[in-house]
Amino acid sequence: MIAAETAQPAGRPPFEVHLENFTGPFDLLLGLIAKHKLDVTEVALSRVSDEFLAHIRRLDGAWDLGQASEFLLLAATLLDLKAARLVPRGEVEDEEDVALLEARDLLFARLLQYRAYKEAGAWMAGRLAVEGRRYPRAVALEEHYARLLPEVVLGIGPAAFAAFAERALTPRPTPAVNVDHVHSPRVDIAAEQALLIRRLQTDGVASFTALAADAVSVVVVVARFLLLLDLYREGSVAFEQPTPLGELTVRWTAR
Amino acid sequence: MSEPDAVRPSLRAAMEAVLLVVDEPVGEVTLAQVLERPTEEVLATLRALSAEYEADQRGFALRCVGGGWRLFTAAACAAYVERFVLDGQQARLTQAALETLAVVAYRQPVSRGRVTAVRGVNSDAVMRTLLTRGLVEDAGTDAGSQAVLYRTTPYFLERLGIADLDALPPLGPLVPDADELTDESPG
Amino acid sequence: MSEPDAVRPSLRAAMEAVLLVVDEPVGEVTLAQVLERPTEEVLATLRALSAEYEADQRGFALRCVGGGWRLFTAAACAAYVERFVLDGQQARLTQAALETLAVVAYRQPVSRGRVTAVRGVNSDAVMRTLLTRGLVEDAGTDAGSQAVLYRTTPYFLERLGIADLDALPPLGPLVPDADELTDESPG
Repeated sequence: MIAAETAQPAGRPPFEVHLENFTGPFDLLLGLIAKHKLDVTEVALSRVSDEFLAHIRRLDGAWDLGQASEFLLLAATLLDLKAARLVPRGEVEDEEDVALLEARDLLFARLLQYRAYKEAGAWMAGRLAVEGRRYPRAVALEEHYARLLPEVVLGIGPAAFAAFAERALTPRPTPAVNVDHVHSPRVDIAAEQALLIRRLQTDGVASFTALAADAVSVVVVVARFLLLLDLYREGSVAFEQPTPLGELTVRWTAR
Repeated sequence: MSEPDAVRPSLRAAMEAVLLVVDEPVGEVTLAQVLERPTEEVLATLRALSAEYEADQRGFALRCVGGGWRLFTAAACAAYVERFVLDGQQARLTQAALETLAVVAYRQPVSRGRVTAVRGVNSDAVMRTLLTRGLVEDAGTDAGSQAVLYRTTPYFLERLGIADLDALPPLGPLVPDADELTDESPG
Repeated sequence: MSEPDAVRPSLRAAMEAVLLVVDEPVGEVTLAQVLERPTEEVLATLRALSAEYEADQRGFALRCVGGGWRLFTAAACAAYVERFVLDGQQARLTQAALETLAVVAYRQPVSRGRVTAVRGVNSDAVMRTLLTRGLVEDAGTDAGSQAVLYRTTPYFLERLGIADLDALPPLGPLVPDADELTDESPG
């Protein structure tokens, strides 16, 4: 049995398969392989997916896209590993086999690496628990010494000072299973479009790299690219790309 | 004490630990409550400890002042403490102090409790340091909660190199409005 | 300060006095300067003092953490101390946060992309938590990719109770060369 404890939207039962402390696909795999002593090739993916589909049916249409995509991510990672494992060791027939072998090695190497860090994290948790019981002396200076103190040196400018405030005042995220990898942040399309048009009108021509340079996330890069396609369809811009995968130059062609 | 499961500290040890973290004199009655021992026993142990430190010529002394007990540096060591204080290391603020100062600067007037809530760690000692350094001052009490409020001083502006509070850089979009925060304030 | 040379304190006493006023770990070199003694002698005395406190089961402990020496309360006395420093209990770190912290600790300076590659899951929100908690800090940008790099803070060492990064236990022998694996990270 596998289970992803997904962050649960209000009033909707989560999809239950069971691995405590799920934080990512590597974790799931480790749990399966190490804890249940399962060979990946024996993981009954079909059973897991059946359970998931049954779960969705129970919800009668009210299912959550986030949950579904998280499941897909897990299943895909599992499938990846399973496929790699099924390639027999030894005789390598063609390039595809080689690629699969490499994929297998890489996946296992990554798993081993991940496990090492996970163990290091567990060690840290132990230290933090013990050390959390010791409190450092942090007491204001005795009055007569305090008077001797030299002038305060802040050592930072207003900007760095503001960063301290920002760090302290930003609400701490409540601990939750991380589902950032499935929930894309929203992008303000109108603002992105206005920004692209303004830049292209000003500069006339720009590389896509330059246009995407200040994008805060991959999603914004994608959004800008799609917006450029849209502008192309409207005949507002022209593209130049001399070589495949080479630099894409965008030219403003509207008035 | 020697039982494996009973790692219960001695009264003396528990007392030393508490005295290490308090920076305002603490009365023997309070100590007795916290340590769950009779006041007379606590008082006797305090006196014994104080005498022991002195006899052993330790660098610290336990003294009863202003109605309470507190650890002080030994007078004989004053020259070294002064040198350390003047060393320049102390001119800089700790990260905790800078963070606390930043919260006061952007949320003033603000109570210690609120700063502690924002930072997630007790900020009393740090706030006292900021007061001693003249970066923060008393700004009256909150009408509702009667909590003491703090604000930054003109000296703070001078040290940061800005003319007035309006010159503080705006905070990013992730930071909730001050109003939003103070509305839900416990007081 | 009263009688000349009569009451010259011992190195041990002078050290104790200075340690009583530090509010951040202080290095033995700084102490040696302030106390005007050779660093080796200071270090030896620090160690002796630390051992003495422990042997005497004192309520305080002298420890070398986060690049310097500092007085702490003894772990056994935590229950009593906590009644005074009620920080609003330190929230435990999630498994995700611990994993991320481990990757940063062993691979610093490291970009978020690399951490994500190692963990197989996006680590942005977790990294923000670690930044907010002061366990991790900005370490500039990678010359090539322009990705922001992160490293652990001295506070991290202090919280873990270790002197420096060399005190981290070795990673499992099976860990493949990190660079080989993470170079293909999306950045």
